[in-house]
Amino acid sequence: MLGTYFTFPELLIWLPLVTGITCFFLGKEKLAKDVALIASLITLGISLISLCYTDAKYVTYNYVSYVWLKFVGNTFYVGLDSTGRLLTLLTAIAFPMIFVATYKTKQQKGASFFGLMLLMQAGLMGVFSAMDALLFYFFWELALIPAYFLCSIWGGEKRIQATFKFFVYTFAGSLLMLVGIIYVYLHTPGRTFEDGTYASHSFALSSFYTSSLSAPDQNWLFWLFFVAFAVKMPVFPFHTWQPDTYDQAPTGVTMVLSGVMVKMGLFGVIRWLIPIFPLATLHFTHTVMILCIIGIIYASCLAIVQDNLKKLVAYSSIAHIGLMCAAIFAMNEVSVQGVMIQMFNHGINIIALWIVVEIIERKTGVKNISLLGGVAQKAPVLSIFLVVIALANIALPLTNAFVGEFLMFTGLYKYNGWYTFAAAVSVILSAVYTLRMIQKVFYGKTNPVTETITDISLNEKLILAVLVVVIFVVGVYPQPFINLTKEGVNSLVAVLKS
Amino acid sequence: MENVLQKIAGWIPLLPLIGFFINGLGRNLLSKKAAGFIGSITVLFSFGLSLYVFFIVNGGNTYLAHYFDFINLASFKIGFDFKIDQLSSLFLLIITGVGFLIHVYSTSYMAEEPPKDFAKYFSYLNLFIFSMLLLVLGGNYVIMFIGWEGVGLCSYLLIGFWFKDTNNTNAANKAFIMNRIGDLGFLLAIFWLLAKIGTVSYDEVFSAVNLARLSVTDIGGITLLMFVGATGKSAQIPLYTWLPDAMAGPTPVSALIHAATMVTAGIYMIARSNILYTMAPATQVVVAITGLATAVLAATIALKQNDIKKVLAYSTVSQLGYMFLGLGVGAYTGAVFHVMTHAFFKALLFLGAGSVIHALHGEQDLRNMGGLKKYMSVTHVTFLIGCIAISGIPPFSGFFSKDEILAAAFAKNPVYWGIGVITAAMTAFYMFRLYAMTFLGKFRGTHDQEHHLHESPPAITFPLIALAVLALIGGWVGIPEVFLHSGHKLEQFLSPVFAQTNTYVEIHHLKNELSHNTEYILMGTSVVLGIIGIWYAWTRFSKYERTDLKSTTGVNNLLENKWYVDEVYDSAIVNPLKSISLFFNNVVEKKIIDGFVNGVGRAVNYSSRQLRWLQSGQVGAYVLLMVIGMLLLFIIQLFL
Amino acid sequence: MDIKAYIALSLTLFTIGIIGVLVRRNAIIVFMCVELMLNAVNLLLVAFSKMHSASIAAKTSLTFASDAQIFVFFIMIVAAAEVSVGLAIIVMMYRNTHSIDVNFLNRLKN
Amino acid sequence: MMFSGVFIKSKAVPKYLAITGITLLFLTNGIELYTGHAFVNIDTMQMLSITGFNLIFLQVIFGCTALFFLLSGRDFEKVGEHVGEYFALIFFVLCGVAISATFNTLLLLFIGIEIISIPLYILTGSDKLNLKSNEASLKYFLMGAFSTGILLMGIAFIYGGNSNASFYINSIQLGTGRMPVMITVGLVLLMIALSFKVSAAPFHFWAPDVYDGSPTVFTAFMSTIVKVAGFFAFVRLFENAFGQVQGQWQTLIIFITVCTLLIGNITAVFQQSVKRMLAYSSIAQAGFMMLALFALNVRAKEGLILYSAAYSLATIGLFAILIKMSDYTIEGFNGLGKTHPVLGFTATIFLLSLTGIPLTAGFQSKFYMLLAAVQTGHSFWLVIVAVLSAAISAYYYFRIIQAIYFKEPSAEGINITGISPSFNILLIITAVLIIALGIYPEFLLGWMYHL
Amino acid sequence: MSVSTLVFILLAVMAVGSALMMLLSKNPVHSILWLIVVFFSISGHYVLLNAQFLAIVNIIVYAGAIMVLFLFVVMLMNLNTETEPAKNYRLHLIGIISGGSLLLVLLSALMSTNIHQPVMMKVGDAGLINKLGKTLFTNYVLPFEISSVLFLSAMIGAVVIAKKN
Repeated sequence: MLGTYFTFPELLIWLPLVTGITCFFLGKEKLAKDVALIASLITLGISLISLCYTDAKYVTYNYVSYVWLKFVGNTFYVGLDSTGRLLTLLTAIAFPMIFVATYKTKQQKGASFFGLMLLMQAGLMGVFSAMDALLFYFFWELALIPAYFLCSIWGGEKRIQATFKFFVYTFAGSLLMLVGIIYVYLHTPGRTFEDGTYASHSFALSSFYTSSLSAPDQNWLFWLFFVAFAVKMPVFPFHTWQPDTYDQAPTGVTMVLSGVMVKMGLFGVIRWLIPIFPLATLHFTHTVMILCIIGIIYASCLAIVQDNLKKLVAYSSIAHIGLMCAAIFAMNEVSVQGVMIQMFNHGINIIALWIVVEIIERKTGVKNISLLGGVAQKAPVLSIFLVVIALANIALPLTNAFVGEFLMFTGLYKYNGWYTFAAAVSVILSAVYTLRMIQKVFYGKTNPVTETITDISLNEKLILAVLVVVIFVVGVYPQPFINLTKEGVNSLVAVLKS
Repeated sequence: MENVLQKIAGWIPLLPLIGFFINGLGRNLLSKKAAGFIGSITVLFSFGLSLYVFFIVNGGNTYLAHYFDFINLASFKIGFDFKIDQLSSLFLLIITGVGFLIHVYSTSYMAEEPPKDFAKYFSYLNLFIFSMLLLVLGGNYVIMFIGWEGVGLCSYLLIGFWFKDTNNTNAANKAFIMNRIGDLGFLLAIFWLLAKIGTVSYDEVFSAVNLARLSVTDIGGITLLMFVGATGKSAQIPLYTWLPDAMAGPTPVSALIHAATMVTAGIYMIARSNILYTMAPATQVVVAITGLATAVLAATIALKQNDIKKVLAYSTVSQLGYMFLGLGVGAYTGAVFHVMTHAFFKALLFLGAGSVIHALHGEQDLRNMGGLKKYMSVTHVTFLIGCIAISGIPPFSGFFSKDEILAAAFAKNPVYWGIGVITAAMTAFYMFRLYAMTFLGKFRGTHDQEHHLHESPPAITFPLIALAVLALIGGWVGIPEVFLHSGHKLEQFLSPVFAQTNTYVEIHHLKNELSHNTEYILMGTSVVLGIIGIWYAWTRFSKYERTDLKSTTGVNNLLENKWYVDEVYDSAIVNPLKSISLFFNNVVEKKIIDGFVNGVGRAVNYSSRQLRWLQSGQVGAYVLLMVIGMLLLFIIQLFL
Repeated sequence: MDIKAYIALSLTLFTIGIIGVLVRRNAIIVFMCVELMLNAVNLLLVAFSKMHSASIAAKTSLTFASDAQIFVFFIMIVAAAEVSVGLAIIVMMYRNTHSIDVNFLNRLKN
Repeated sequence: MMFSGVFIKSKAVPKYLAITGITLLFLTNGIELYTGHAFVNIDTMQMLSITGFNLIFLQVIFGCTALFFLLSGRDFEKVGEHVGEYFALIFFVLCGVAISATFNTLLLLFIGIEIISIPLYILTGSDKLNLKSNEASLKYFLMGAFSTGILLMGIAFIYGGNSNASFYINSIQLGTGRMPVMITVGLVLLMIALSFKVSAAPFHFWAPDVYDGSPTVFTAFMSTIVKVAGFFAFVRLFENAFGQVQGQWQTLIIFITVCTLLIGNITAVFQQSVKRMLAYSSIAQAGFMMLALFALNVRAKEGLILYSAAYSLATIGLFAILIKMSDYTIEGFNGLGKTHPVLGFTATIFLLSLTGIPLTAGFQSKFYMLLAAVQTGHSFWLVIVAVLSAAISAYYYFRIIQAIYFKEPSAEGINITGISPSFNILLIITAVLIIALGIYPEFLLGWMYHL
Repeated sequence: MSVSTLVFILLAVMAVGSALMMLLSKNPVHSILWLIVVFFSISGHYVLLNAQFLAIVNIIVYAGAIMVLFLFVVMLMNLNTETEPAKNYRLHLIGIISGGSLLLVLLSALMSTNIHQPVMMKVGDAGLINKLGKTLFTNYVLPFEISSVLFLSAMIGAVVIAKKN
């Protein structure tokens, strides 16, 4: 049945999509909440099962393609390669976590909230499994639109402007990418569909890889794509939407945005940018890297002086993403491997971090570091979790992030020592701002704001415990994850070798 | 034998980890007694195992235990390995041994804490032991680095143990960040190694093949970066300022982490990679000079401190400087030797100080002490032993190790020796100043303090005695040739570790032997100077009276304010960083980048508002515009 | 007689019409100017038809030539229709505003 | 086929008859499209060309009109009591559309356009007591007549330059190399006149005022169906008559396109009245349709069909909602999502489609246009301008969405009258159509190649 | 310099002149009258081109019907006196300049080329009524029919607009 009627990617996409749409029609919030939770758990189950079928002989389980738009040679072609598998897994993990963590928080029109969330999940799943450029673009936008609505309806007081900026920013970026896609498409070889019809060009990933693009073409197309991805990640000059959005969006959404959505950009670079424009990539590596490194240091510095807890996390996330982007462009086995594993780890860590931040904000009603203090006395468990997560965030050994950053730095060093020196300054800066946060929020004496705060509830404990376990498991024994992504890494590196 | 060793080596760090988990998770359930017991017993067990390992190793067989692949890529492979050899086994003994004593000591010292925090404290302590063991056992630089950062974390947690007080947390942050700076150096060294030879495991790195593949600059760079790491961990210039502040933590912690074990990690690392350093003479010079400078600087500062723990802290820094001097001049054995002895007497001193503080209910200012001799005899005696040991008076342990280093320094460069000896004299002086102000004279504290003065309970005195014994006899494992032929057991024991270096030295004739006479003379001078220092301090401070008139000569201020180093750092690094970050935040981010982004929007709005005026609403105008448009089109088409 | 003369003439008339539309504000006059433009076109068309009939008289029947004149005829039809509607509109406007100044009504702008 | 149109229009009867008429028209046209031969075979002397392309277009037009009648037929009463006449006039327009969609000679082009315009002058001014309406119709009329003059001048020159003296658009002798000056002049004049009809800058000035001034019902009609009809005529003329010398006049098209895109989008940003904003947005969309003219390849033609369908559906739907509302400012939409979920939702779909969000028809049409434009392989920057202006368009479309969902309804609520369940259902149907086209456009385009 | 040329020039001057007068005269009535003169001269041209039918139709339809209609409306609104408010001369200047330059551009483009086709005058039966009639009802029957739609719409429109309510 599996493989003949259904494939993993289809399940991963359709399940959230369908349940998401149904959620809109379930009037009651409670019901929708449970449905969404169950659906996301099933999705998680599926993606976990899919881990067992990575082998080549299960190709029918993992890849499927239907003819869709014949005229333009587009197919509904989805599949799970190693990279996609890892990220779909991340997506699948993220959503149930978020649903459970925000289980207590009530919002009006909850039904549509969960509906949109699931739609977003479907979009993300699609992005990570699309093997067809047009399809990729569809899902790319499908992930964006629900995010826009979620942020603007359930966000903070300045939500509309912030989210709108975010939307227009990303929309413009993706439109440019669309033009780029079209241009590449017109340079692809023709293809005959399963049903015999012939299309003079094709959107399939494979034919994109084999597209005949001259070096000058690649050089400007590169930027059309890169801007779209850079906005999503975000890389240094394109990042200004992020702190405001993270600050204003409802935390559940922020978790998705920072935990999963930013990976869209990195993923895009890995699957769509570098293999399609290898020449341009080599040509612009230094430019991109310098941008990334500026971003790393710049964002870290900003994080040091932030008073708003959420913005602090946002900036730290920018710094981390910058490092990943730089590592991708270092483009040797080690660095890319590091990025793969780090994409997953960063997702886990930042989601955990947001959960803690959300708890703090919910319990105290403030998100300004300067107003908090002494929480550790009132909520020791919470503070322990925060300390662990924060330390994972600054890549302390035996936490997951260490493995990723270690590999990325090593690879980066292979590429260029000086860049590594510059980027590695962030190791110090990250310690500075993280410790500052811990100190200001948890240590010191309690004040009226934090007097009344209570320790966390069971479900929160549960979630955080799970996440912390993941953090340590990956940190102590990362090899399985490395094996999971090895193949993808090798293929990518192979592309650049040739 | 092998797999037994593998199992045992695995259990050594595992036991404290288990202790950590039990104490950490069950801290709400466990009674103080239970927590303390678990904490201590686990360490005791691993001490037993370490002894076992030590004897096996002493039997001459070393072993590399591979547990699992930590990271395994096509281009390189990092195993989770433990290296069991002379060096690591020696450190194992020091760590677990001293560690155990300090655990025992803590059970009584921390007794006032509520059970929750008590258990927390012990869990931290166990975690520290675990990481430290990881550090020394690690079979490659990455595992070492894991332990390396682990101990940093633990010291952070323990310094900030009483986190209600912001000063403590500040000190903790400072410690962690300064360590982090050092760690960065270490990390970069690792990257360098991986990039060049694609391996970090000791055996492979030190194999002749790989050493051949490293150019001079490579080795120089790598060793320097590692040394940066060492300066962070082992509190050398320029990264030493965190250690004195670290005294904010509980005293046993200071004894264990900031005197006996963690701060010697740097020495361990360099001793571990001795061959690299031997092959990088430039770095060696840097190391030696840094060490020496640190020794002098810290000693001078220690002269004027009035906080009992601060004095000890600075003396630690200065002793560490000695060790680095030893490393710098190639006396690796001497350095390790000094690590050992120093672990004994410095731990002793700290614990003694702790006992005093405990007796005085947290009083740390020397000026409010004095005359404790008659109240707490055990502490007094042990403390005295410690002081003599550190001042390098034979036959106490300090003498042998220090002397070995000094001799090697002389062999390398007499100037090193000269400064070293003067420092030694200073050490003797301030240690006995400390001793005198504490135990001699008459009590200067408040009356109810005097009322409660008492000898500490056995849980505290027992470790004191044990350590005192060690401080007394600990040096006898390294009796120099001149006294007793092949009396230097330690050297023989460690020789396999430094074999490569020695052969290298042989080949390149770097070693110039000292004649026995010179050695005698050197020893003599250092001892004499030491005694002079002691005598001067005794005469000056044994009758110390509280005087409120402060001597305000420039030198005095300079020393009392620790050469204003902290202030310099603040104004040179911390504040600039803050201000530039603020600049980024307020100007670059808000004005320039975001300003540009919003500027685009505003531009569209503006042009929209302007374009509207074209729509004047008058037919005539519309037609006119149309005609002009026609005109344009025609011109484009017909004439362009 | 050269075709250029006719082109010049009708273009002149046409432009006069355009200028009239530009400068006059009386709706009726403006409308008349449009009519003038149409007539210029008619004249040109007739001239062209004769031109073609001159050029291809030899080859084929002259029905070609009459195309243009038919066209002119249709133009007149349309013009008539337009006039009826246009005047109706102008009258309506005059009813409401008692003015036929094209710029008098100026509510719709920007 | 045409005559059925003529036939029905002749009796002016109220809504239902009109609807039956339009459905009849729709069906006949559909059947003809399906079977491929007309009911009444009349010799048109090749003055009309009936191809799959034209027929599918007409099918779209009639379909949209039917939907338009169904959605806002009721609102004709609001304008005045001559409901019958209004319908009749709209049928005249449809007749004109049919002609200008199938014309084969310049004469019929001219007549067709006139038949479209003259009733529109009337409809514009049909709200007689409203000065805005008067003004609009006067402006429209004067400028329309003016453009007619230009059109005729163009035709005259084409005729003059055409060495085998005829008005058949496929018989125009363009010569080899550079085309004769008279043809050039004529071509430019034609281009100007048609750009005026489709409200492309810099000949768009009438559009905002007229759309704004005329009764909203008719604005909906002429800003969609009439406009796309104009485009269709435009494309057919320039493809069939001047296709092979495209290179010589592409510069002008690029110029016009860029002006239209920029002016339309940028000016729309600041508008406060939704109605006027939509007027400008229609100009902006025209700019996108101009891309078809720029490319003139298969994709462009498919795109044009798709675009006319997508754009008309969305705009008609939006106007249908707008008509029901009491105040046309954006604030008027505040909280619509809360008070009238169906309206809010469908309006959002329409707006998303206009913005060109994937899985709506709007995206597919824009996508085809871009595809066609890129396929030409030159002046790529034009495409960049297009997408950037599309990004700008998101700016003003989403302002309405924001109003609908993220703003609280004003205290007294939104007074919307005459929302019947059937109306809601129709709106939903429209939205579904849009989504369907967005997911599988080839369902529509397939018909092009049916004949 | 044949006589026809002479006539042509005469008529041309007359047409242009009266057109200008139409444009310049303040009083609407006068300009209407001037326009009629223009039409007459154009009809003269038609005659010269041997298109008698059009000449006649021109007189009848334009000068006869349409202009009278205009005149009637003007009278009805009794605008015969000066009603136009003070004009904006700058706008006029711009208008005239742009219009003139348009003319110049076109002329320069057209005259520069070497189209020297003669226009057949006073001969050819294309313009004769019987020819036209035939063509109209054979080839052009369809447009003819359609034009009826046009008229119908115009009629209905006029009614809709003009009807009082």
